[in-house]
Amino acid sequence: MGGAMAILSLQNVSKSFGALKVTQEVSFDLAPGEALGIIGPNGAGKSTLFNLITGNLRPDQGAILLDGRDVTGETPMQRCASGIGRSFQIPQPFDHLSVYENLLVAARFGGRLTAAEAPAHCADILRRTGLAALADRKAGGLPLLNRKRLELARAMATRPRVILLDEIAGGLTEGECVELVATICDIHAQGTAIIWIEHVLHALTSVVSRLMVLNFGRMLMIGAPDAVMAAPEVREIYLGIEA
Amino acid sequence: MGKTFTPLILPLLVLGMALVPVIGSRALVQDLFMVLCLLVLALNWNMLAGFAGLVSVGQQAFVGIGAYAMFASVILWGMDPLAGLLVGGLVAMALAVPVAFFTFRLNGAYFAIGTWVVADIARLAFSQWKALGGGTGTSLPKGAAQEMLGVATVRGLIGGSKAAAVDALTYWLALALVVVLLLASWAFLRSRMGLGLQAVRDNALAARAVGVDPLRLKALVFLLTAFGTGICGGLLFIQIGRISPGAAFSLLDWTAFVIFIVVIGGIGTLPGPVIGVLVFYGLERLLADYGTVYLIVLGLIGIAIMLFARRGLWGGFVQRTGLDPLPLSHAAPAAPAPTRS
Amino acid sequence: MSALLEIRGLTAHYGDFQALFGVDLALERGEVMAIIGANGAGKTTLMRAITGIARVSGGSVALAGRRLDRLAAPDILRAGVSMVPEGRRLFPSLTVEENLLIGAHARRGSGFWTLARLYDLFPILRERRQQPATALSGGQQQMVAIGRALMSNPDVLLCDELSLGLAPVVIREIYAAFPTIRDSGTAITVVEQDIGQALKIADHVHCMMEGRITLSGRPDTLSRDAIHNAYFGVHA
Amino acid sequence: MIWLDTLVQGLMLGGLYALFAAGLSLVFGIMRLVNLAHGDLIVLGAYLILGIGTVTGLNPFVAALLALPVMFALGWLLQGALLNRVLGEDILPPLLVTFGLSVVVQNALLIGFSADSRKLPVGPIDAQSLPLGPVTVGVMPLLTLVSAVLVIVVLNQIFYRTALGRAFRATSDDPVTAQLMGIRPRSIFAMATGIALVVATIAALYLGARANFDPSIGPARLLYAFEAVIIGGLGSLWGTLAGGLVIGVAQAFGAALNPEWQVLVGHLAFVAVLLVRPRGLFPRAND
Repeated sequence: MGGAMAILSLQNVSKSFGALKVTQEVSFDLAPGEALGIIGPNGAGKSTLFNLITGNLRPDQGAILLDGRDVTGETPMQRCASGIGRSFQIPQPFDHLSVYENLLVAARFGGRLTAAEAPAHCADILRRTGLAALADRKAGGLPLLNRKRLELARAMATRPRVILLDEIAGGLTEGECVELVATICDIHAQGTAIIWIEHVLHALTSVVSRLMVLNFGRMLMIGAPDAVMAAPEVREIYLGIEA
Repeated sequence: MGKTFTPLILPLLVLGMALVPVIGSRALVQDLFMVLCLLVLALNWNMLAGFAGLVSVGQQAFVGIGAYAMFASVILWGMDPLAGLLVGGLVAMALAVPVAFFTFRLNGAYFAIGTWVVADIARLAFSQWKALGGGTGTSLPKGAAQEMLGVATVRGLIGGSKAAAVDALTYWLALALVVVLLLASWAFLRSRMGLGLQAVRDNALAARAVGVDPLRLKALVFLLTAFGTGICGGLLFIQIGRISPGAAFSLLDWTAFVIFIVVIGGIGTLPGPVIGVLVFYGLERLLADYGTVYLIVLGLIGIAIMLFARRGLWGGFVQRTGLDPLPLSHAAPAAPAPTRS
Repeated sequence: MSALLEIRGLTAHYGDFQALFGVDLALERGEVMAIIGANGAGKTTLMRAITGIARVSGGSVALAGRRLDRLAAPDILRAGVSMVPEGRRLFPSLTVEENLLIGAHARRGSGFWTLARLYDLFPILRERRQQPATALSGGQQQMVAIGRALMSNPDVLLCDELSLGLAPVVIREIYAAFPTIRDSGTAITVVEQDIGQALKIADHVHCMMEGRITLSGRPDTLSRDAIHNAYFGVHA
Repeated sequence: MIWLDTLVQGLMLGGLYALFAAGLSLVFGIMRLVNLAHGDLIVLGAYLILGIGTVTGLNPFVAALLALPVMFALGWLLQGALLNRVLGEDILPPLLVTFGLSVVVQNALLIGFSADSRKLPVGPIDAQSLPLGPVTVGVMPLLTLVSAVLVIVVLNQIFYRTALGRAFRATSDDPVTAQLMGIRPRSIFAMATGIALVVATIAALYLGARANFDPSIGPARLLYAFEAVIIGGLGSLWGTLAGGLVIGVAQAFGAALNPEWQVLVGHLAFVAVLLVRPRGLFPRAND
């Protein structure tokens, strides 16, 4: 557990809202540069797990380690500065700031870049995420695909070592999805570790090397995507189709 | 177009304003001094409510504290009133620390009530300061303002009586305060902190996720505006010459008017307070003979703005014309030549 | 003869984002219809558009020939369409019984459903009726949400994601109430991610993807592969 | 014995503050609206009672009965025509609109009735007092406290025992889902503000009968009322009563120490309570 190799490590993390156990004794290690996918039915506690990792929620028990350091008591701001970036399931842009400024905030605060370093860093991300042409547009007016790209780009601008993607492909068309997956592959190729919650399975499985299934807040399975998807209990719980 | 226009017209405007004590009447100087001070308060309140989301109705606390600290510096500690100004600003900022500690516990609208209670506590507490006249207040010692640093120089410059020179000096100080505050606000809002503040205003959840600490930024703005408001309070009461708890901690004069000025001009915009103070001054002149009617009109305008033009006059103008001569935005760096195949 | 609930060319937007693209559906009297699809397929938006919570940007919704799509949510409820919203959305300040009673706020005439009949349908709620609604288990809360929606005696009951976060045994218990509801004269539309459950209870099944209906038919005529493809948009 | 007397006087005063605060508490509990004009509306109510009494020659208690429906209608209209338009995520518009309203009402009263202070002529009852165990209490102050308790009891009954109260609570919990029940939030809000002004009228009766009033006294009374609401716990009516009593007792003890300290000690009690219990004495579980 929490071996020296792991960049992020969850140890027996549990969380309840009243009587509802939304996360139950979840443990896993994420290796540097690894891409892990999370699936599970709605209400399985996937987004709660992200909120626990980012510090928006405090676990009732268990520990969260970043590079072997216990960050369980740290605020979202501190964890961001330590290298955890996230995208939100429902895009949360800074509406009245331009696309570029959205990234600039992230680079200056979470990314801890100086006024001199930040512009080039942001420009590079804008180019990689296909947002360069929209750099000076107000973020509030963007259509969905570009909002999703902005979520991704802004998370990247904080210079994370682990990036959490929450249903970033949801609601996109097939073509848009392919474009976004290419960008995520690019981020992965640069050595950033990824944890990705997604319902669009074919997008997910084209990037991740391990898949975790959550159900009722419990980790049902974790392993190679093919093996996990072939497991009968996963087919039953996830699709409701008795195999 | 706007970008070349603005840097040119502003210095001209300031220069014109600076000449008022030389060519204008004393009454006009005193009038405009009050207008400039209200603008200083408005710029501070706008920063607080419009940019940091801290809707305070207790800023009169810092006006009064600044004024009382200035009086104490002069009367009790024998300092020059100008030095007293600085003391006033510093004391206001120092007292803002416990005030923030208390009021930041209250959320949203109840923050407003909390600041109001604090201001009333300050008023009542300063009423107990017998050395400064207690509940009835006191005056600056005869000659304190006229012997103030710089008065002799001003007199040499523009002639006239000592009292006129005091008016001119306080007027210039107020004008300088306005200019400094405008530039400082602009620089602050374009800085890292300002960018973070605007991010928090748009979406606090996302701001935290990219490493911005909303509480820290808000506390910083609260302290800085307490400093600005405290200095302005000191300056106001050098000119007025007499202090009492009722006058120094007046909700109507130092907060209510200021709120209307900012709302009418455009809350959360830099030029908004300037536009607002012009409208306010115009209305005041127009309705000078009908004191209460004037206040009713002001209240109705405030309500109408919130119902029909929430961004105020300046915000509405920017929205309608697309022109923004004082942009706060950061332009993206020029993109390198596209390399996509 | 037109259907009870008839939806034609329905479109809906969130800002610039189009969530529904010309949806056509018809629900007959006494029928149970299921709409299945993955997250983000537009199922919940469809429910919200029908009930007036989300604004409709094009097309029409009609109940027994009467147009609903320009009405406000409280008026659509009065017209006879009631919803069990996603996540139940019980009122935490109200007890179980009060949650049921609030459903009768705009009760239409004297219909079949009364407190007594609801307690017969879900006996556990009678025992728990004085407790705060949030003190109940997820399944019991779902029963309250269904009961609350029935108390207005609607012609059409829309159920959004009933099985969300519930254990299979609880889901079966809840769906066991459906025949009674149907026999009371209320037509039902369920939105489900639980395909197996949907196939079991529905007379008609529609599959949604990316804001469109991609597959329709009776459960016995649809193959598992066809559903799988419609659900994920890939060829397995 | 002097301390017991002070305590009793404080409780009586607290009753008045609880009356000022009850309407605010109701409105905040249902729609999260902070009404900065509430104090001035109470003063308006006092002038209305005075006006009705002067024109008809009726006793203020009867005149207040006639004023109740007028004030209800005013509240209903105010909410429906004005305040409903500014409710929302942004707290600034309702704050500024009610602030503007406060200035308008105050100065309109000033034009209509001048700055002279008035008092409601309640007759001989004003000077009467009752021996109550070891202390003697004025009839009017006692009546104020009893009325405050009654108002809170009645509001609680409405809130927890009637269909309207159920709709109040449901709308407060979740306005969107409430619409799915056929509830129209805007008319619910209008009803709530109407009731709040009915309570304000009762407060106005005691305000005007116990001491002099003039158009400018609204904001200061409002401040005590807000303190009562906040330290009571937002949205809790019994908490508001408790909050009013705490402020009243603190002010009475302050005044007993030094007449200049009355208000100051009340404020300090407010600060002290919040430092110890940031969410007030009786916070709601789900907020």
